[in-house]
Amino acid sequence: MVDELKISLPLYEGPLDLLLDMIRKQKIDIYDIPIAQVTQQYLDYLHLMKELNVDVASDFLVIAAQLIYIKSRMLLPPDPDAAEELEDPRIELVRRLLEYEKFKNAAQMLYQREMIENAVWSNPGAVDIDQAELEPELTVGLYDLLLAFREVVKRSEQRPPMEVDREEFSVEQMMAFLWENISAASGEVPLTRVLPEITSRRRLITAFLAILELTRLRAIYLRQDRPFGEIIARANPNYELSKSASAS
Amino acid sequence: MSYPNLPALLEAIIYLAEEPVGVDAIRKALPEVDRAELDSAIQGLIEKYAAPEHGIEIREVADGLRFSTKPEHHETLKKFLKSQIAPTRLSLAALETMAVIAYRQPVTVPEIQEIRGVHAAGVIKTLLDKRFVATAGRKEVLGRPILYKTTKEFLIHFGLKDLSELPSMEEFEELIKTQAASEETIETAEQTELPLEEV
Amino acid sequence: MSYPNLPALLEAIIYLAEEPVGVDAIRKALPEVDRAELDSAIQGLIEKYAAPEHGIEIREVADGLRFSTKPEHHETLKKFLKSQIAPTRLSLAALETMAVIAYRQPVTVPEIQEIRGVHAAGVIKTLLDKRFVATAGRKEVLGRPILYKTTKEFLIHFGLKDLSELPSMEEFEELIKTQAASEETIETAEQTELPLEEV
Repeated sequence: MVDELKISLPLYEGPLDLLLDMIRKQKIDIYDIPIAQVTQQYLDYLHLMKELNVDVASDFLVIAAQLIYIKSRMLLPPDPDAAEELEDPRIELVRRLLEYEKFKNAAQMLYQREMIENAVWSNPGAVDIDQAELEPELTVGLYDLLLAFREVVKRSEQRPPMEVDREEFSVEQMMAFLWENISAASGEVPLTRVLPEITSRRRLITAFLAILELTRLRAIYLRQDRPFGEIIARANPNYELSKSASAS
Repeated sequence: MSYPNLPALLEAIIYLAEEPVGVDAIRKALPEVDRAELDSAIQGLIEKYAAPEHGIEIREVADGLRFSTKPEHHETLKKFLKSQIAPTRLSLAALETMAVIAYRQPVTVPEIQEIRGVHAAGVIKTLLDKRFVATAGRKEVLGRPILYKTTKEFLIHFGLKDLSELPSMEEFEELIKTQAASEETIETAEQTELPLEEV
Repeated sequence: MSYPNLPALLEAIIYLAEEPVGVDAIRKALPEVDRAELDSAIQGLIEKYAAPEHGIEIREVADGLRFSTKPEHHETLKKFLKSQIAPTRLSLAALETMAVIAYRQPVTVPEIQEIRGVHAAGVIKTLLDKRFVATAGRKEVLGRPILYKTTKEFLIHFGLKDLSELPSMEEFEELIKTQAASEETIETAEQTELPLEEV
């Protein structure tokens, strides 16, 4: 049932907007609202909307219920036992309406400012200094962080699950494999010569991690003579892999 | 190093900056320039461009300075816009929500809904996407709802120098009272008809 | 219609055009302006901006006129532009990595790469340099990779009191869900004009 009540009326931003418009249009004194009359008109309007097949949002029904409640309270004879004067049941609604009206006016003020801003232009193509050296970056806030995380999670969910071949090398095995090959070369050897055939992303990562770990343990030394050049590996002859590898 | 032609340099800086340039940023870039001298040079530039023989002006927006075209040339200039980017215009719902956030910040979605009488958290998303609002921590009440505040982009979009440039809420209260008093104003302003009469 | 202040209008046109504006295009847009008058107004503008008190000038490039900063200010302007890149700015890669660390901390580089699907060891260094992340020991798995967590600077920059103030994905989905309804409102509202009252 809730599903049917979702779209707000096109003309009004909400029940308060509708109510306020009725009151202002009929020049009703907002501090003395003829609640029976206004309630009837409000309900008529909702009824009309239903006939026009416009879904009435639940927000409108909430205010309708409140109007009916106020009306019923006002019909009750004052309780003689109650402490002197009861608060006017309309007061809370009036307060809300007046508060809302202020923001409605503020919204209109923003609208006018927006119109003025839309009539001027700034910075069409001002920058003509070489911007290549200036890294394009974003000024970020928390919302950007959240969006970025959402994007990353979405991406990782969309990626076909990595084919995990359980027969693949573990990092440990890869370390042993590489160590064996590099030290067998006795001297310098291009890294590409000692790497196993990279058949999968996982193997690439495994190899990458294994090389990093071997370097960290000072089991091997790496050298690269120029950017993107061949990486040369050399084994540390004083190193015994089995010792520290088993530590982890 | 000193700048023999400070106004010229300032003009270039303001012209070049992608976002409104704060005076602080200018000061930092030109540390050797006397503060008073800088301020008066900036003031002089603003006044110079305000004169009618200029079609562009320097405006103070979001605590910064920026060049923009003067509104009076709007119609002719429209023809020169290569890519007629539709100007961003917010819906009434978004404007109302924007107003509540601007005046009540930091404010939570439930508080906004209470004032507007409408459940419409989605509008917040629109404002977040347009970068007109940002989160501002959480309110320490039940459910710890997220607080929202306005951003620099809000100031830029609505051409405000800073938040204090917003008219006060009391002014709107006054406005409502005057409107209620003079019925003619209301009637001329009214454009939408309540379809009640047709029932 | 004539243009009482032709130079001002020309100035705005040249400023506004995204690409250099040809004199022909201007002529076409202002057919009622005498050709000689237009040419002399343009010439006058160019000369005016050529004077040393201006830091920007109107240049005649291949196919038209355009404003640009004068070369003599370029060194200072470059310095200024560089100083403008706030330390709080992040590249998209850095932002994503930052997000993964914030939401999954403590987390290792292999884990970050696994979820991002991209290798990004260099990005971690950027974040370390900006003090947004710090190391948090090692994970006791093979290779004992370093764990990363967010710092106090991270909280400050993103306006958080503590990590519990990070908005959750669920809260966010809530905003998106409700947007579908509100977007319809935006479209309808775009067509209806706000009754403008004298504010």
